[in-house]
Amino acid sequence: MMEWLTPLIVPFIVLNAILGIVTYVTLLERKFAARMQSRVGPYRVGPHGLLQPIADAIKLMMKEDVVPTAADRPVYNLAPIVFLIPCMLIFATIPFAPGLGVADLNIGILFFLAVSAMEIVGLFMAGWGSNNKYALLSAMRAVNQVISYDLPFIFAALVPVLLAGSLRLSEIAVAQAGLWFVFYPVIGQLAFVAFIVSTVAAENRAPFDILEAESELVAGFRVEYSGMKFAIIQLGEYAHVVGASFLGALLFLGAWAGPGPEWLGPVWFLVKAMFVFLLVTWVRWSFVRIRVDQILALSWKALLPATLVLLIATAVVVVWRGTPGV
Amino acid sequence: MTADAVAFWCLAVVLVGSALAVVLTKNLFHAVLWLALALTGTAGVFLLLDAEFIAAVQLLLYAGGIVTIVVFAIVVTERLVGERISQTSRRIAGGAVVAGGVLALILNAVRGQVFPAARPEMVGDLTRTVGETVMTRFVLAFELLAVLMLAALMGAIYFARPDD
Amino acid sequence: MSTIAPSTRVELDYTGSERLTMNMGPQHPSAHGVFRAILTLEGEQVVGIDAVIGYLHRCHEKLAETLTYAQYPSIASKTDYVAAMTSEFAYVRAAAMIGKIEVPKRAQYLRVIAAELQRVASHLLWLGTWCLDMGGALGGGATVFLYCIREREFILDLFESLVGARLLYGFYQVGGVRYDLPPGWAEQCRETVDFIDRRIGEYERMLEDNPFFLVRTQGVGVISRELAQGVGISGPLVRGSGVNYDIRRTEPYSSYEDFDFRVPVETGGDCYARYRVRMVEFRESLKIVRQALDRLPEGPISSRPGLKSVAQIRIPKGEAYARVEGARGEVGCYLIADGSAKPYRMKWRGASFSNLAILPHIIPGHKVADVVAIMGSVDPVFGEVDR
Amino acid sequence: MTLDQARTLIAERFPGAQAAGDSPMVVTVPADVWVPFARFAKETLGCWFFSFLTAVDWKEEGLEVVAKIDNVDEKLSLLVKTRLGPGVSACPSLTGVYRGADWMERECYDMFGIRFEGHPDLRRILLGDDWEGHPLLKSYPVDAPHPPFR
Repeated sequence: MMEWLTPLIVPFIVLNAILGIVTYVTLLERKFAARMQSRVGPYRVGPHGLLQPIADAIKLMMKEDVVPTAADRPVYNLAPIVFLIPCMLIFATIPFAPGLGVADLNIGILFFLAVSAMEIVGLFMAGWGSNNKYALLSAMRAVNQVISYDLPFIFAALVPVLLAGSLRLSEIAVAQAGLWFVFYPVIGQLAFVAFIVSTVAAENRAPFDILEAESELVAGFRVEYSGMKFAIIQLGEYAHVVGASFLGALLFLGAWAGPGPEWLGPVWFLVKAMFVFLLVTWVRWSFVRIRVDQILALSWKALLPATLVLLIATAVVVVWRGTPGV
Repeated sequence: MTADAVAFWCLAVVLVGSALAVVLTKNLFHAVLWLALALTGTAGVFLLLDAEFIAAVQLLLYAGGIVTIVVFAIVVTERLVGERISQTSRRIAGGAVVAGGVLALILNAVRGQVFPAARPEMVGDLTRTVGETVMTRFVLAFELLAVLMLAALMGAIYFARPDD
Repeated sequence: MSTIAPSTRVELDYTGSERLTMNMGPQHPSAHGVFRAILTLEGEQVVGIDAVIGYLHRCHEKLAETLTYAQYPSIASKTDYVAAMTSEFAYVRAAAMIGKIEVPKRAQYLRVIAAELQRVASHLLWLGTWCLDMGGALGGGATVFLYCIREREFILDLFESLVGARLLYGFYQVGGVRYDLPPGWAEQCRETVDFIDRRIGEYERMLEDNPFFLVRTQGVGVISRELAQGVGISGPLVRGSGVNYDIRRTEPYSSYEDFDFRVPVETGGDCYARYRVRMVEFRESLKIVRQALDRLPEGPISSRPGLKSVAQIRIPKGEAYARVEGARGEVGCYLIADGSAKPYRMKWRGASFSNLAILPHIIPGHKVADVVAIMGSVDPVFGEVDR
Repeated sequence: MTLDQARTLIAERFPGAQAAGDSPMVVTVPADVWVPFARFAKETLGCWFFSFLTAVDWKEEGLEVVAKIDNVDEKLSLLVKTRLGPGVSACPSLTGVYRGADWMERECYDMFGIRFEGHPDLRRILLGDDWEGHPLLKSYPVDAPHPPFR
């Protein structure tokens, strides 16, 4: 009986935990940004504004759902869901502690990358379905950017894979028991920086948020969305960022490794993921947005060759030092 | 019926349905979305066959990459909003001949094959095996493919470049 | 407000596929008011722009014909509501020139202090919103914006204790100013000036050490010297294009000849050059305020001491054109008086109106993202454009 | 270039023009030399800065077009005026000489109904296309509501 239920219960728990984390990550970001800007941030709803995300969610649920008359209705309505599914699926392969995860695939990281590449379909559906020129332009930018930054993202993420000698995320985590990959001489730091940069870009966060670009394209591909559909898109975006933060913590910061008893592992993992998230947030709130052509140039002319060279260098080091870990 | 079979038939319906939709939809953009669904369904079939690596690559390259490029091509080349593009071909006869030929070919290949009753168990790490085979036994073909891709890329750049 | 005219679109020579016409505005996050730019796009590239203005038109010029010389200055500030002091200044100067009214020295100094503080406040808002345009309301731009607004508040506090209002002042009146400094104001002003001076350095480091900021501004929206001279742009725009034109220097008014300050001139002509000009102007304005506070003479604050209002003032027949260097350039008022209590004709020369006319000349050829950067660097205030 | 030199030059080239005052120097020219004078002011007197262009409605005496141009470097400031005459509402356009005259003339057309001949794109700029009348004319009633608010 229980064996049959486990494949249902574990994803249920993980999904809800992720939803909770993602909701509260918005509060974290807002508080963090507020501090950067000498503000207080949300403060009125609940003690220290702790209930703000819940209030936001309720507000968005109560809002009128507007569908533009000229919209491509089925596409417009489906887009938020198509956008959300990959953003949630990426958590499937992440092991939150030894043996605690939905599915520890032996191609874990590849699955992560493949699923997050699917996000673009939902994004494009939103951009097209809205029948709005801002949205369409934003979707076109999205294609440019996602294609450009998926490659450096993959190459940067492959460095720990090479070092660990496995695509399975749990094995990569275990391989860092001795030395977190971020501390791996030279290669680790460079790969981490490249990973952060391409995460910021692949997640469309400022200064690479040309999709949203509210000063040019108002709100980009989600300009026509309101109420719950808007909330779902927003949720998907934050989920993706949080997912990438977990991946970063797993690939470079030793996942659940940390002092204290073993059951503290998931907590350590969360703390590290939040550290990566705040790093991304810090970048977001400090830079002005750069232009489309400059973003593409940065990817194709700097980041892609750099990560490629880094990957080859890692391969050489791994071969020179003999068979990698595990 | 096992769970595998249920999943297979569900996927099959989705696959065939979406594949038909790709060619029957009048709206080009919708056709691409059906194509994305079809390709994702294919990835599902691979997953059922325990070929996780192929499934992931299918998603990464086809459902993610190729669909994006197709959509992009549509957006760049066609009138954007509200236009319906004719998708019917006037050369139905020729199409039927080609389709029939391909069908015959496939049927011919399938005919006479003996399918095992049960799927053999997976042995070892498939991903690792694929990697090793590609890098040893099929390294020449692999590299040739890479060269071909490079040539295609250069050709694309040549054609896309604005006339100076 | 007008429909698209194909003839004004500046077409670029290109051979390509289809063009997209995109409306930026009338309500748009980076319009700085209500402005509609009809962009013709070729992909991300802007190939044509038609600027549509007039959404905020209140026909100030007709309004002035129906109001007396004492009434109008208090709504003159509504033309350029971001730098309200300077538009009042231009009007009262024009009226005083026709009436040959001598303004007491103390009033002249007070006028200078208010005008320069207003310039700093206006530039602070410009810097904040410009970064907001480029950096996004959910990004680094918002950080700069909030810092700038914080500093601007201090200046508005000063104005509040001086006039009682924070946005539209009515501080200037024909023949003088309306209020003298309240006790303790000078010290508070000095503190504010020092504080802002320090902050300006902080922003300079924050922005100029940021490569993203540099790539977004350098070489973008270049106005050549020739173009700048032809279109009639003024203020930081024309000074960013290598033209040394500052009315405070070429035609000193209100005792500006007493003060020691530098007129910054940059030769780049791009957004960055305009940014640099304004950053130097911050410092120079603060310098002028310090000097004016130090040398503030005693005496009456109006040409009619003892009289609280000069509503009774009658301006003889005549005409005059008075201009002041506002935050955005030459703010001028052309006034024709017919001897009655109200002007016969009044013309506002809004700096933003002429400055905005540069857009169709420089925007084509840039990317969509550059449009907002260039718009922001022009710093239009639509109250002044539409009047 | 001093003011006197400028005055002499103007008197030589344009006998019909009257120059008075010095800051700004008010030059009244006949309407037929409006554009030649502007070109002369720009090229010979060096007045490159086009400050503004507007008009004044002198009721039965007709409209007067006023333009302010400056030679910033030599502090020469010209206020150029021309009377169009009663009932006349056409004036040559300065856009060929000063690019900045484009919007100014459009505004002037909008407010006074003066047709600037030779303007590349003369249409309303501040008011809506469907606006009736030209508000800055003295004959335009201030109190009566106008369509579409009648």
